[in-house]
Amino acid sequence: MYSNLWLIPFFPLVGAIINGLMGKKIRNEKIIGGFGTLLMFLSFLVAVQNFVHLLSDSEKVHQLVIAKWITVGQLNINWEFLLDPLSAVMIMVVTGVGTLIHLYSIGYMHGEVGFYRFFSYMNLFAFSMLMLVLGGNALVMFIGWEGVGLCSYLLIGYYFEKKSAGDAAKKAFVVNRIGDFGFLCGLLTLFWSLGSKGVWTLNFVEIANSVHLLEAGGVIVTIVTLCFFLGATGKSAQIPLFTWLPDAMEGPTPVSALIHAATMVTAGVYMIGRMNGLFAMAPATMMTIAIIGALTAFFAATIGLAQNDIKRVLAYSTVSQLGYMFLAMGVGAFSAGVFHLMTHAFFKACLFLGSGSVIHGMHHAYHHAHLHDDPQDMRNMGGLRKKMPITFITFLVSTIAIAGVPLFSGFFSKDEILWWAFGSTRGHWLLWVLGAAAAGMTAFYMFRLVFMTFFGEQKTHPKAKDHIPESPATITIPLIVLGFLALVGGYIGVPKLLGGMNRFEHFLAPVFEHNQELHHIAAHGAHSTEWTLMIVSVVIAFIGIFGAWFMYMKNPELPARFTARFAFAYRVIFNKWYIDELYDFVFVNPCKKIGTFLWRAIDVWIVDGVVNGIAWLVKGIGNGLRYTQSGYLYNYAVVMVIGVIVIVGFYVFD
Amino acid sequence: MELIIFYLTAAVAIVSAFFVVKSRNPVNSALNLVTTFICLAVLYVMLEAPFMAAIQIMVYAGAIMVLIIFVIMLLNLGIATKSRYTHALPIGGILSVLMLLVAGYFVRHGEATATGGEITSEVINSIGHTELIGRAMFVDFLLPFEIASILLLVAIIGAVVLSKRKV
Amino acid sequence: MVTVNHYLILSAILFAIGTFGVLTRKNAIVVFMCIEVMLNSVNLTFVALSRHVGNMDGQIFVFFVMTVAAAEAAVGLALMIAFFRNRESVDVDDFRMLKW
Amino acid sequence: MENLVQEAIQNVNLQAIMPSLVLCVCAMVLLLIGVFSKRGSTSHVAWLSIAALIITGAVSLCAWNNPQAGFAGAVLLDNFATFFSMICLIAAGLTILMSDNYLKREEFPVSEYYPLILFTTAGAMWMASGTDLMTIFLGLEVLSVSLYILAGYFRDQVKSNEAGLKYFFLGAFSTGFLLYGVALLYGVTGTTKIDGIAAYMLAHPAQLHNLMFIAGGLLLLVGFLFKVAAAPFHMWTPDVYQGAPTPITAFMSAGPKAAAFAAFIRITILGLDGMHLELANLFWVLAVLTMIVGNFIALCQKDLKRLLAYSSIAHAGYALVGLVAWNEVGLSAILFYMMVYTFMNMGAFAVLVLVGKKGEENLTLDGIAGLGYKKPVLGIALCIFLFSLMGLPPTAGFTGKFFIFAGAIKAGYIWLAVLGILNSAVSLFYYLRIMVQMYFRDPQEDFSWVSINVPVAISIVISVVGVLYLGIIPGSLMQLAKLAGL
Amino acid sequence: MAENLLTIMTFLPLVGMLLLLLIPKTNEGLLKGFTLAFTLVTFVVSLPLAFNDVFTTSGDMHYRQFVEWINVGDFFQMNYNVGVDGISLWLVMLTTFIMPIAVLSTWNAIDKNTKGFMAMLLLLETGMLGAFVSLDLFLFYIFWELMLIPMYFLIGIWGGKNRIYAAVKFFIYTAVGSLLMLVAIIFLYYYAAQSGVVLNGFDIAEFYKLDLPYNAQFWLFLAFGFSFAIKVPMFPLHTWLPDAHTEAPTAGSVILAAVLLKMGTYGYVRFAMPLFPEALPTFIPWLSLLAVIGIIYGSLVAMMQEDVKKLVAYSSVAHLGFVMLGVFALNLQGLAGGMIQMINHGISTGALFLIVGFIYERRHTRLITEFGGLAHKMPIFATIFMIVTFSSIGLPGTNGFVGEFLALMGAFQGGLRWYAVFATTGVILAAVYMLWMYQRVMLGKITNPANENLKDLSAREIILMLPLLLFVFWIGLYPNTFFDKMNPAMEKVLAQMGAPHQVVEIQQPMAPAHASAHGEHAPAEGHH
Repeated sequence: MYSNLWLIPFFPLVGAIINGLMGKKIRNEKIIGGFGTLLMFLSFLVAVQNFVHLLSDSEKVHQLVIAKWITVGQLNINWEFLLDPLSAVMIMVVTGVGTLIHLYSIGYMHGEVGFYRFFSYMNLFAFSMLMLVLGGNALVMFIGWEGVGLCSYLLIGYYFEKKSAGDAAKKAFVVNRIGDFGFLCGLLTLFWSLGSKGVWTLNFVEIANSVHLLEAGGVIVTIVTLCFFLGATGKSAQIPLFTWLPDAMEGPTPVSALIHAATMVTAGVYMIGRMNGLFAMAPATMMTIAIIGALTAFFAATIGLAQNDIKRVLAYSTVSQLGYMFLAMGVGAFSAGVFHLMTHAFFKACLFLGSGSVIHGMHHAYHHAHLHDDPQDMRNMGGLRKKMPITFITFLVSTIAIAGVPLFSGFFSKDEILWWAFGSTRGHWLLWVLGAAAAGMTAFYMFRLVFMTFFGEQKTHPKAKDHIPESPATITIPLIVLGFLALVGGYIGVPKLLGGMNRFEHFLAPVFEHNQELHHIAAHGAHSTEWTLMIVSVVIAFIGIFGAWFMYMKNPELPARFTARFAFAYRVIFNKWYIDELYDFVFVNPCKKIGTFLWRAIDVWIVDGVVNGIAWLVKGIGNGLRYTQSGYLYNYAVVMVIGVIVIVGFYVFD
Repeated sequence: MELIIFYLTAAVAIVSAFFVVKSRNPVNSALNLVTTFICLAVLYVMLEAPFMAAIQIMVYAGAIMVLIIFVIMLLNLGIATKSRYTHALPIGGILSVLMLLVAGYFVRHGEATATGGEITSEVINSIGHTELIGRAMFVDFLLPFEIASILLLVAIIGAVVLSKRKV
Repeated sequence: MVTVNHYLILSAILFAIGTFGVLTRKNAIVVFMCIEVMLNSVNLTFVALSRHVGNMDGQIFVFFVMTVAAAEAAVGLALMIAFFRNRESVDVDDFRMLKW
Repeated sequence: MENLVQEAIQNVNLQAIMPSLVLCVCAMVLLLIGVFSKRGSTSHVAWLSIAALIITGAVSLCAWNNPQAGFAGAVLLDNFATFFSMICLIAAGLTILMSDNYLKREEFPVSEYYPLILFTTAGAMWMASGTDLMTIFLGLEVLSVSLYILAGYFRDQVKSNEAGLKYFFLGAFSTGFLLYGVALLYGVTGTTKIDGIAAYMLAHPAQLHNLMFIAGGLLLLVGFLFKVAAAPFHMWTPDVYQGAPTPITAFMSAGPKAAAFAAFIRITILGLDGMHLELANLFWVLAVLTMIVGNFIALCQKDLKRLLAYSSIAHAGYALVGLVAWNEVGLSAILFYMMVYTFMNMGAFAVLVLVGKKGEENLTLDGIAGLGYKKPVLGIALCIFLFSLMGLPPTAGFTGKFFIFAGAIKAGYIWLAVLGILNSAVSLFYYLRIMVQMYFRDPQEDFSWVSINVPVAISIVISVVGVLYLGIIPGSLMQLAKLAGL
Repeated sequence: MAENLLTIMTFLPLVGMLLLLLIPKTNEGLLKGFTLAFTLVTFVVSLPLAFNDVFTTSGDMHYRQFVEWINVGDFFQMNYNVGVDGISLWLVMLTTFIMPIAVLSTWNAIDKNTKGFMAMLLLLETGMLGAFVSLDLFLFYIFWELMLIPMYFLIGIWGGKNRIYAAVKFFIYTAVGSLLMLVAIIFLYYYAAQSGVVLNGFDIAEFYKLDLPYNAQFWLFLAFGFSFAIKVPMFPLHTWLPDAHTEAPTAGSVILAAVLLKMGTYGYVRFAMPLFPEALPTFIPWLSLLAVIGIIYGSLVAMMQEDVKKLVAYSSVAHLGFVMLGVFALNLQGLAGGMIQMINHGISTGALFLIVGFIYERRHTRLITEFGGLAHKMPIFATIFMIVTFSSIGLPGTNGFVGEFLALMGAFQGGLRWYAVFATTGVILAAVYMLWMYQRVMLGKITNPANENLKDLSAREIILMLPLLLFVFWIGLYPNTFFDKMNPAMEKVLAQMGAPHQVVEIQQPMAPAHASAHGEHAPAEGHH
């Protein structure tokens, strides 16, 4: 009955192939875009059908084997899918948000040279992402895992004539590869370690059923989980591998929305959720995850404070939000993490698309005025709320959501995470502090963004300022839908405290239940604490908002003074803590140097040197011997006589 | 008595042989060589091999030496004007001395063990050296003898082909 | 009493002298003569040993050595003449077109 | 007196010398023909001598598997002798084939040339079949003297004179040592017959330590080491090979060398078996030395004839390896290798004969640049020969080397095999250089003077066929070599 | 089974070469067409092998043909003894498959002496096929050396500027190794003969049965291993490869990469390791170390190359490092990974060399700096190049991944865990150098005016790339086609190597907690 599961990834794949091969011939944007979107929508329908079915179904875990893939000895890997609440949620998000963004792209990418290329890639991405979330075993997941990496490479490098785009794409892929390296190591170690216990498998269900064979908290488990986590950090842009995500904004905005906000970057979180059984057994790893998450959330937020590029701000906020999710995972709040994943998908997608619409408008204006200012620089915006009202409204809603203002989706998820960070057996008040601080800063920079973009007087170049239109329907409709979701999306997971029954958590329970007892809230029913924390976080959020208002609305000259005052700190965060420079210095350049050295010194100089040296030596000896052949008769005779004397003498005198 | 003769002849042979090497004028060398040959002939006689002695004189002192001197004259090689020795003089000396040592050593410490063949002085005196030679030559060593003839034929051809003025 | 070793030593000496000549003299003809000396020393050995052993083989060998000597003399001298015609010399130093 | 004649007559066994007899008779007849035919025309003599060789070949094959002894143990015509005789005959045949036009080109068409080659071959056959040192010695002398003449045959070319003279002097010199050795052996054993010597040593094992015996044996071998051009008695080889007329060089490198090896093997294996260990070690050293000298010096040669001269030294080294093994595999290997070497080396020289101008100043590495393009067929042929000389499959050179090293390894001389192998690796360098010149460089000249004439073509074809046949299906000849082993 | 199928297949190209010699030099079209036809026919002749299911069930040698060849009684004897099993099968197929492509690729590339070139290609094919099918060490050696000659001429005559050096270097390197192997072969033979085993010529099957003392195995493995290591090539014996590859004409590079290098790895699998199992424990750590060094070293050096072809050449070093690592893992996964990776490398790197050839034919340079922004002018080319690049990087779904993954998996299970970890970094580096190269060649703006009017791929060029791309995905998505036929043979050879017995039956999962979790196991054979 779930046997049509394979259709979900299949549709986008078809779209990718057909658009990829035919697109150039078709050339008609309506058809291409429409086709791509349609296929996404189809797979969304299938997803919905399966999802609904799952809701009513008592049995929550379903596998579907399509075909054998690799069969070698103990290794037997199938093309198989796994549908359970977790993947169900994911496919909903991916297909749903995906469809919207495809729709959006039709308008946004209008008139681009490689329009068909774009949609082909987008479909391909959807396919990979769905393989990732539906994959029934680690290897199928890995296909998706690398597939999305590939697609992000392709899409970031979409404007490949721009060097920066090419670099960003390469960086994204390579950094992801570093993560994949971890993933692969983890995978292999897991396979071997389980195998040595008699279970040769990579199937998630079987893994979940047999993790108990491994020693809880043992070295193996820790190593395996750490490796996987390294993979996660790569994919989900956590410390230390987060540097690629901001650069990834080189790609078209829909890409940023879909890949670098809603779906792909959350793959890490999903993967940890998928293997929660394993992770649950490795406290050390859990702690690491939590700490990394919290730190990422915090640092990314600080960087976000100082960026002027509208998309970069969002990028860092994404990193920061992902930090939250990992924090959640780390403290065992798996469902909370996934919950935030979902809500974040909504509001962050909306934010990106909104920014996209803004950029679209700005670009249009500049184009109209034949100017070449940067359409993404917030310092050139301002007062756009009148020009593009829909964009403004939806954008505002999402901002409020992300800022964690009560009754908006972001509030529920984020608050639950913070509460777990504080109260869980694995939690710690420090984690909460970091998280809360990040939340405050988020509120600050998000509203800074809003104020700088939509409020105040318009700082756009006079020639262009009057030509900024509201975006077309294809763009606004998705905005509205997502804005709406950002508003209400939280209500499926209202915590008990607020009289909700947290349906979301119950829904996901089958996936997490048998690890949940490992992590439960220590202070059971300590409602007072929970209340206080909630209030405090809300207050912090409002402080952030107020700060933003105070600095960017009340007296706009303040930021300049501020930066002048704390010039150093500002420079540091403005330059993202010089992380890129650091990596270049520590890894990239040395690698190049070593490479050159190995080539010039070892290969050419030593190895070839030895080889040619031998040849040269032989020739030298030959040349030396050659001159014994002097041509003088008597020399020859002499040599002969010497020979005779030596030979005869040797045997006669011994 | 016998010993004295031996030593005398030996001395002369060695000295003349040495002068073959030493003397400046090829002709002198040739004449010294003749002397050596004659000394050897004497020794053959002492070894009860008169026939050998005879052909030693004829073939060597006669034929070969005449040929050599003839050639010397033909090419009228005078007294060597510049050094008559090659650069190998010192090493040549050393080597020949070494060789002498080696040879001397194995002659002293080895011994010619095969003895007691049927050809004793008596036999020789009774039958006569020449006949003995003849027997051996034509009964046991017929083939080598024939080959020798071929060899001489070849030599003749060679001499003709190589030195006849007009072919 | 003259033993076979006397003869052997003598021939060894002659052999050495001959070799010395071959190694040291420039004039090709002299060199050839020195080779003759060597051959003669060998002949002496043969005859002496033949008497010592007591069969005729050694002396027969001497015959053939003489034949060979004669043949070589003819050929060798012919070669020298041919060379002399081209180079007006029979110094072994001049046999030096071919080297290395 | 009467009984002596009887005795003499019953010693005679003409079958034992029939091949050489036929050959000599033919040679003399040809001599007369040459004398009475007008000067400058030699082709008919050439073809007749080919015929003579074929007849001789047929005759000597009659002796296969029916050994003929005779002349009071002076000669034994067994398979061993026959095999080597065949090698010499083939060598002589190929030589004559490549000679005719050559003589004309070098403007010295004198027909005595061919009888001399025949006599040389006869001498070689006596060396191969002789069981008495006297026979072997005289055979050797016939061979050498004729070769002195042939080497210096172009009396108007100084190069040729010099080659002849050098060969003559050093040859005579080494003869001195050889004779001295014979004399000493005679002194110790009282005989010059190989089996006699062996028998005596078997009867008096103590004499194995008799210095005179040891010295005699070694001096005797020196004579042969000289002939096979083993270091340090190789010095004459390059000069003589370079100076002598090219066909003669080819001939010397194959036929006489084979004959020398024949006598060498007979004497060492049969006569001096008592000194087995000492000699094996000696040959071990000499083999390595020879290979090194040959290959290493060949690396820096420009003149092709000289280069091939050094390579032939190296190959003598490989053959010696077979002798070191001192087992039947090794010995048969030498037989096989000599046959193989005859084909590949003669072939290579045949190509050179074609490519050379008068005086052969152009036979240098640079001289044949681009030959492969201008004369593709010759190029391919030369390549085949070179690959064979390198010892690469599927050519005879490979099977030959394999056979040789098989012998050595079977006898446990693994390091010798390794050294040999490394040496042939070195040899790759200079053989490849020739090919580099032929194919990888652009032609400097058009090689218009190269006219492929029938006899040489035949010799090349025969060589190619031989090389490939013995390379791909060597079994039959290997069998024969096995049977021909002592 | 067709008794002499292999013989026909092996010598068909040789026949072709001989016939080729009859065709006049001037008629280039005919020459090319003729060669192409012969290679294609050879491919067709070899097809029955691929479709024969006997390989799925038995790991023995099939299509055996045995003819007594050289018999010198107690001296030695060799036989013409050929056959294929699951291991050599795919290498044979790869060879026959790649040859027509190689021929097609040279259509316009060869300017001088086409006849010779084609002849050499055909001769080469015979050599390669023979080496893969021969079961007699001596026969193998003959073919092994036979490959040397044509490749030497291919590089030396039709190569680039520095061709002579490269050709001679290639020749000497390989010859030295193989000569030592020759000594080892002979020694092995007589050693066996003396130990009283009844040998059947140099039949490896008989040699497998030997139980040599450790010492002998040690030295023999050293000799064999050395010569194969040169061919693979393993660090530090690899330096001939970049030169040879860079100088060789496209077809030469393709064949060199696709097949000749496999000779080395194949040699390990078929000869060195099964013949001398007791020596393995001693050598494997060191060889694996070299393999890993090769992976990292090759990648790092490749990263810094300015010449595209050199870069690809060095990437080969890295790829073959994976192969060797997998093989040395001594278990089924590892070996399977190694084997499939051989084929992958043949396909991907072969394709890469073709690609380099394409741009070289157009611009007559291979310097990366000369290019840039080609994607604008040559979109099809860009796409194909992209796919091949990712298959070479080992992206899941392409062939490269299957190979690397299995090799690493094998190494992880074997004693080579730590080697494997380091080897895995190669996955990262591969991405770095390949993508960097791709970016510098294809992406960005067109800076060099010479690239302004480049033509996109011609039909011929596309056609000859398509089969390769097909296999890139086939192996990536359904490698079982190949594993099914490989497995039995691999088990056999592993047993011979003395590897612990391999669990072959598929592991049933543990008793499921979710009873009906497997209810849906019904394999819905969908679109695959």
